Amino acid sequence: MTAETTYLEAIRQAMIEEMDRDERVFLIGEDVGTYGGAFKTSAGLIDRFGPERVIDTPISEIAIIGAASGAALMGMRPIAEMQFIDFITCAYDMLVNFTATNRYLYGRACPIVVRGPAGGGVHGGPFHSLNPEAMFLNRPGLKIVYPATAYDAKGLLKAAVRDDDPVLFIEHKFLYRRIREPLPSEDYIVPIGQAAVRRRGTDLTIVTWGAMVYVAEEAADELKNDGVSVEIVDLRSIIPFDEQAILESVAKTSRVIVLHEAPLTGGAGAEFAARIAEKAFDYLDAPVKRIGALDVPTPYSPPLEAAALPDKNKVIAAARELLAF
Amino acid sequence: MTAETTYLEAIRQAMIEEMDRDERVFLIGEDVGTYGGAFKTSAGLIDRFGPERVIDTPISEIAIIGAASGAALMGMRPIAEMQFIDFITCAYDMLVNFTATNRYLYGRACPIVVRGPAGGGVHGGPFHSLNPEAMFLNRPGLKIVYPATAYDAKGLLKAAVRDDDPVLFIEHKFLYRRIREPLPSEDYIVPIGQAAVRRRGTDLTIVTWGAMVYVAEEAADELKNDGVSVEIVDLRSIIPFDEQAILESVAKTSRVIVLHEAPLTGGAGAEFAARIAEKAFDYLDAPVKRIGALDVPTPYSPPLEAAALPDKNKVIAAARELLAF
Amino acid sequence: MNQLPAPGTRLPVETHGLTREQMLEIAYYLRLTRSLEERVVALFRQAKVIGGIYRSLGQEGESVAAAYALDYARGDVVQPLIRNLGAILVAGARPVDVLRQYMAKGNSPTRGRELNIHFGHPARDGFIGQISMLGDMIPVMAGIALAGRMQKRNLVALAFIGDGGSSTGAFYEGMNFASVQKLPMVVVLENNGYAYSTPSTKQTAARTFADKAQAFGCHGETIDGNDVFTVYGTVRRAVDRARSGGGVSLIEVKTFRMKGHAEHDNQAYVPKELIEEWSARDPIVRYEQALVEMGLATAADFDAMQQRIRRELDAAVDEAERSPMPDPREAGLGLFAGDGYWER
Amino acid sequence: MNQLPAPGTRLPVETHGLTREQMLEIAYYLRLTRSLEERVVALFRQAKVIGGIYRSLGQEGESVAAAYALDYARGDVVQPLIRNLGAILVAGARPVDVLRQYMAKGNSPTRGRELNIHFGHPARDGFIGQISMLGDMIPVMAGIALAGRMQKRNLVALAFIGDGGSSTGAFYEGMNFASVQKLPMVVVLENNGYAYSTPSTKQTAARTFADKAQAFGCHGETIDGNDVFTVYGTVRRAVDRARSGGGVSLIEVKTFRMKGHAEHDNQAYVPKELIEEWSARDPIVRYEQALVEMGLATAADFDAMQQRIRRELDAAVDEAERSPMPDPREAGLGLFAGDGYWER
Ligand SMILES: Cc1ncc(C[n+]2csc(CCOP(=O)(O)OP(=O)(O)O)c2C)c(N)n1
Ligand SMILES: Cc1ncc(C[n+]2csc(CCOP(=O)(O)OP(=O)(O)O)c2C)c(N)n1
Ligand SMILES: [Mg+2]
Ligand SMILES: [Mg+2]
Repeated sequence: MTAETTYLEAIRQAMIEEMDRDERVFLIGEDVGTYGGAFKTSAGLIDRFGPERVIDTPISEIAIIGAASGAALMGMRPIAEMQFIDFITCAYDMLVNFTATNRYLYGRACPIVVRGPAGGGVHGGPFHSLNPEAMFLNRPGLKIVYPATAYDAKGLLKAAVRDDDPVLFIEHKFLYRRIREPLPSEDYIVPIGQAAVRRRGTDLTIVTWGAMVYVAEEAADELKNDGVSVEIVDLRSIIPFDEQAILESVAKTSRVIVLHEAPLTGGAGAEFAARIAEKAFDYLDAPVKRIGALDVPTPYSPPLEAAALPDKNKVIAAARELLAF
Repeated sequence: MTAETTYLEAIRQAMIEEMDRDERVFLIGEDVGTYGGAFKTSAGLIDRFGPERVIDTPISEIAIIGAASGAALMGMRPIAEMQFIDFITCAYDMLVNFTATNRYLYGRACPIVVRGPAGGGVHGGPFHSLNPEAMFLNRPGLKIVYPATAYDAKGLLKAAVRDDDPVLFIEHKFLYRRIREPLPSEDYIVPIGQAAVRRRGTDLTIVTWGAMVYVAEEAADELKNDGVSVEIVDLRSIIPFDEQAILESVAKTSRVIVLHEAPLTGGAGAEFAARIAEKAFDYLDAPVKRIGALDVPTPYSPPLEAAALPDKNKVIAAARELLAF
Repeated sequence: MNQLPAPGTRLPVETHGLTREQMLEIAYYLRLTRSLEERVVALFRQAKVIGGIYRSLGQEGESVAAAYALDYARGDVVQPLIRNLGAILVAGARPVDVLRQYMAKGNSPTRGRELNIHFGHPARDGFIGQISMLGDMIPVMAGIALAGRMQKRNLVALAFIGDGGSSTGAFYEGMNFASVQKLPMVVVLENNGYAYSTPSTKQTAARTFADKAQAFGCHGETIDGNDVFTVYGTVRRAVDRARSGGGVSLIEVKTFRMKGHAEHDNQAYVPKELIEEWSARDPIVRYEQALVEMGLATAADFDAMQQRIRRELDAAVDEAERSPMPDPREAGLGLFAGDGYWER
Repeated sequence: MNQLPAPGTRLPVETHGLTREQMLEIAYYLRLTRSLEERVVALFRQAKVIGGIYRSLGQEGESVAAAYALDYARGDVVQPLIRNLGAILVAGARPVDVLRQYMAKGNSPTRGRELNIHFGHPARDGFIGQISMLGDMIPVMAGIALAGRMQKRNLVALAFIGDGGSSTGAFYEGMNFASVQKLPMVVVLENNGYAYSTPSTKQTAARTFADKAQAFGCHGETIDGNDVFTVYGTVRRAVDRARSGGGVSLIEVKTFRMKGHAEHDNQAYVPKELIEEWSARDPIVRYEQALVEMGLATAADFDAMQQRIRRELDAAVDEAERSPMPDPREAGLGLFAGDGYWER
């Protein structure tokens, strides 16, 4: 095991190790080179790998995603950074129409990783707090992962780089320097598509991912005091997602909350809730409850942001409602 | 009542009447002027209103949506056409980040209508068959309507033009010249946010919209022969949607299929299914069943496209499954 | 590219028809901008500002001078970037509102929903703040100019864009559309040497940023952005041209970002010599010197001006600090018309 | 802008080092392109083509000549638009595959999933078809050029873009990035007068489309797109420049779309005179005349060539018609690696 490693450092290590392992891997984005990235996620990479493999670009998200995709078709393994994941909206067309369709339409592999900081809770305001997963859910061809721990951040990023299809790797900026854990010193990956049960329980399942795993944990701790045993399923992968892990948990607990940080309506939670409601119909003792942010752009001022985003209390309230059902 | 009017002509009339009524209304897009639009939806408008109010643009979707939005802030009422709705992806950033956030963030009204041909079934291939509604569901601030009839097309477009917020008006190109009906000769609108019950029934509800209304009708006709009474709820508005109409129907039938043309996973149907499963839990005698396209870009070749999109038989099979539950 | 004057060079001053009163007003806005920013920094250090701060130090000249070339009474509209605090002050923004924005207060113009100088209504305020996605405001400003023309208001839209922001597709589409339509629009491209850590040379291989005008068939020129008179005169000519149907102008102002991208950035990547070189070209110092040399103002006048600004800002800070934070129960309101939130 | 020759003008022919064999090969591809397209039209009229058809009539010259300037053995890659059938034939696409694509057959290169000439793999085929979103291929081609450089393959990427497509943000970002990176890339901008119904004058106010090069700091020039030799020579020089580290070129070829946007469009919006004027400049007629005048070929040679093409296309049409439609049970396969669909 290595020393305590932050979520951010885990991402940095994954990039370094993958670039060491495979010379087809390179990093491209705004300020990723000389500056080492707006969050210093790629600090030191340009010194190690040179400006040919750590490419500072103009402010041109379409060009970043397009060029990464073109290079991937030629056999490279690009990692494209969005300075904030919000800016992937500027290259939305390229990513959903070009990158994501290469295999299905043309039989071409286009293995790029798009990564960048997402999520709220840091008063970044409406354009630096996005949880982007749902925007891509209905446009097939892109894998989507959203790690909640340093271990998963490293393992999923390595898996994403090695994956033969394009992967959107979503990093929660709130977690960057707030969580840390010792990581294995040997090479490992976390397979895309596998959930992790963070906590075993019998009364209620919370299906969640990203920073909301910690909100679920807080809620579970408090519910434990009431004698409620909560199971937390951290999806980790949004596409493909681990339907089996979800259904197994629900079969056991019969009550489920789907929790995410993005706005409620049209969030990825709708997909999971709909699946559970259909496939676990016979197991459910209460309706599937969804918790998401208010249906608004993430407001900037702390009291508004706090009110807009899900928190422990909303989860506890929903849990009590379900348990009383 | 006027003569039999096609869905396409209904849209054209709505634009003409709104431009007659309100000089703040104008049309902007590619080939909408001299040519009258790729589908001739705006035929004759430039002669009637001049090139100042029917603006042919360069191939620049970002500029079209951006300029329309800027004009709207100044009190105008722009209608922005996408030659195919697929190309709204090119202006995704502008629409979700700028246009849609004006009111919530800044208290500014930005009343634009974005409209264009959507949907499959015409062998248009992966980039001319999109059903875009789900892409916008998790980015608050945009209203979304998707008419299934000529009456609704005209009435909803007029409502959209008069609405004080931005509206994405989705037209199904398969319906353009295939359906027609006499329309009222007097001015009317169809209020945004209200569903229409297309067929009353007691055994099963199909919640759907757009061209899928006709697939639902076909299935319902056939199921009738088996003595099954199907209720069809045409949502018409996706955001805001008529939750009450859905729940009322489900309360009556206790069995529900949510049917849409877009791919299943992450489709707008997930939202409706999740709501029903939560709010109508006690009424449901069977799981909420969703039907959507296969999770792939719409393939071009007729046998593949037919296999990918929902059809009558898939609906009938799902209905039988639910009824046997 | 126009040659920049060597530091210390004396140029004959062309005052572009500005009256003494106007010149002093410009001086006031220059100092107001710098002083207000210093207040924001102070509040930031006291942890009273939420989020980052993005300095315009060394760029106040072009911000103020360009915005001063508009006629707000006629309906002209200016669109600032994050560093164009000076521009919105000229357009009429109140320091207290700027401070409330930075402090995320409930009675800030965006009621705590958006950051810093991202606020304003083009038709009501004469300015409109950007959204964060760089480049997006160029098409929007084209639309504002278009509406002005349709409404026969004969207004001019003035947009700022950075050397970095000019690499976006949105910038290009907006400029191209505006030029085809010959819209009354002026775009000031602030070449301040860097976009975050990225030097202009990595932003584009174009000879100058003004050369981008060739792609649009609009007017283009490069000027010294730290010379207030030159900026005012050049933008004013462009505004007049725009107003009289002459179409779009792209004006590259050469200036320098004297601080890091944001407060946390020590700009280690910027060569020391560059900073020293540009320090000697401070636009406010230069401008005030020119006024003194022309006999239009004395050091005492500027002192008095600074006193006035200090008093104004004391009051503004006080008012901003006393302003309430937003009510969390309102977080879900005002997305669409009809709930009355914005009418309250 | 370069002056186009008046119809009928005799110019001294510069053959840019092409051998007689090569010149005849070009002649072959020109006729093959036109003839194959005529077959597609015939099949379309028999309702055997699914979807629209987009003619390159009158533009075959630039398509073929530009693509002929590449070295496919070295790994060069060409990216056609919908009207650059000639380019992919030069790169090695087989007529039967083109026909299968148009007929949506199950054994077409995209197995019926995508339309017309939207196919090809850059590393395997030397060409890559576009997606429909105009402009998007420019950044993609920049990435292909970038990969080539990283892999030390010394290849050149040749992209086509339309006068209409050049108004997209994607075009701009890709060109700018490629120019900053000095990538080995050549872009042929086909100014064929119209984008659908929109004349080039409404597309941009730039003096010429080649002027857009100034925004990128890359090489730019405007040439007669209906003169095969000029196109070949100019693109060849650009390719050589790109290969030897000279960076990006933007070459505007002036040509004309002799048919409507697609088969259903009678292009009523195009002045008759324009069509007549350009008819007299048919690139194939001009090229063949030049060969005859230089004594490199006779009418009989072209007749024989046409016979050969007819036989080849008879066989190709036959094979395409006999090809099966896709199996609907496979519609859900091959989205991600791992299900073996594309390995079958
Ligand atoms: C489309 C987009 N991509 C990336 C960013 C992140 N970002 C914010 S400011 C900035 C640098 C801007 O540089 P420039 O335009 O030169 O303005 P300056 O900061 O120098 O005033 C970047 C990359 C953004 N805001 N928008
Ligand atoms: C981004 C985008 N917007 C709109 C369209 C619809 N469209 C298809 S072809 C075309 C005209 C293209 O004109 P040009 O680029 O000049 O090529 P040409 O047809 O003249 O060869 C348009 C508007 C598109 N394909 N992509
Ligand atoms: Mg800058
Ligand atoms: Mg064209």
